[in-house]
Amino acid sequence: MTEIRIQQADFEPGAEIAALEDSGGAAGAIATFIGMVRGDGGLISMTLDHYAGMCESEIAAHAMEARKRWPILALRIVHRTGKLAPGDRIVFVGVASAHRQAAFQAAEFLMDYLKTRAPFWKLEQRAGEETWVSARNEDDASIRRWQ
Amino acid sequence: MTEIRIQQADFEPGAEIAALEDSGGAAGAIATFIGMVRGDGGLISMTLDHYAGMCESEIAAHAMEARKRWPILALRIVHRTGKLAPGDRIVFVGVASAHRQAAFQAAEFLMDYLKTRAPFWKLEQRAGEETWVSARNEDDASIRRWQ
Amino acid sequence: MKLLYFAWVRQKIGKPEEQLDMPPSVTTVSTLVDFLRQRGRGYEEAFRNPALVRVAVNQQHTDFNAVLRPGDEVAFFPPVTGG
Amino acid sequence: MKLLYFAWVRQKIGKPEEQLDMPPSVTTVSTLVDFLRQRGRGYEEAFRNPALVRVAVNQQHTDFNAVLRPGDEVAFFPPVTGG
Repeated sequence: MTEIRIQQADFEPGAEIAALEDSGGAAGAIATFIGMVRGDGGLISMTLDHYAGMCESEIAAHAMEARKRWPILALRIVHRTGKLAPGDRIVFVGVASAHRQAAFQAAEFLMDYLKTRAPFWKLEQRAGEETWVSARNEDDASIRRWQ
Repeated sequence: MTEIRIQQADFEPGAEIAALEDSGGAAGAIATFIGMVRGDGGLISMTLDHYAGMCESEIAAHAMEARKRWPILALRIVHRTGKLAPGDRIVFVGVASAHRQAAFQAAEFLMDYLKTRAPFWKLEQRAGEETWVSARNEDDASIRRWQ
Repeated sequence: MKLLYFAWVRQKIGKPEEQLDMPPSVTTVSTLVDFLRQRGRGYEEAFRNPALVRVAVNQQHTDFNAVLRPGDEVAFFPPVTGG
Repeated sequence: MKLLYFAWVRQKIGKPEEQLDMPPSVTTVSTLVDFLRQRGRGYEEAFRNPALVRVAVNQQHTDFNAVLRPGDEVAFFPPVTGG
């Protein structure tokens, strides 16, 4: 089971994990990741723009790539968009597998993709200014290690 | 904040994550792992024996080692003992950090330790027989990579 | 042709999307950009340095040489930053 | 001296722990094992192949050469398997 949701609403980590746990009984391992807005450098809020449709299908393609690389029993990705404040949740990635290495590696692979290559754009609001975050170096080491 | 609990009772992943999220606002990343009993090979139940006192202090020492290696904001380890059935939760590890790499790596480091070196012993019950699980090769590659 | 704009491209052009009938001169992304730049100051600003703008046609990343057909969905945006 | 037994060591000896007064011959883990093996069949079985048994003194992993003092907590168990 693969579930991918892009939504403005918050999500409940416990409910996402419960859905992964219900994935059949063969799971021995669930690795999850929750990303939150950091209040660094006077950040007041962050607004996430995304390309609806393309965003879901690109994330789905990477979820399929993860399933090719590791034996995954269930996989859930929830990504929020819109205006978020420091401390707000941004993203949930959860992977259920028989063994811990596969679960951890697939979750890291998906997070590295989501944080560097997924079609989102970030507008940061600080006192008196708004800045669109620049793309990182596209050769970001965190994503390159999977290639 | 470091919390380590060895207990017979089940735990609630959502509550453990909520405690990690409350860790101050600097956290941008929470990596968690939940281990569950797999019903492989006709397993009916698994009983976990542990050395109370020594077990907690050894796990605490490894939690401190993780804090030395990575910038950790909060860390929670819950490990169950006693008789567990397939599908039951065994262990929760959760790490909050500013960045995802530190959170993932510390969680993996702690899980590799818990699964190979922590002072637990496993008795597996199958139809008509009980078997104490043998120690793995002490040079297990998953733990060796951190040395 | 359906056009979509994201992030600062959207802010400069002042709208998230629009439906436009193209003149015969528009056959590629590059000629579409030339056409858009003549539509007003916001477009001119958005495409002043085309090297800063990425394009997707029918939700596939491509480049300014891509050939366009009637009914295509063309999106312009800065390099993606991830979530 | 407080003795603790875990896993199959506990099962063979038939109890999880006990408090014993040691004869003067017991000065190390090794001489403690010799003493215990004479206490009955379960002990004899538990320590038949001492290479299979690990020991901790006062909750610190050590080996059979470790010197013992009155009041020490000595635990015998198989190699740990992790959780």
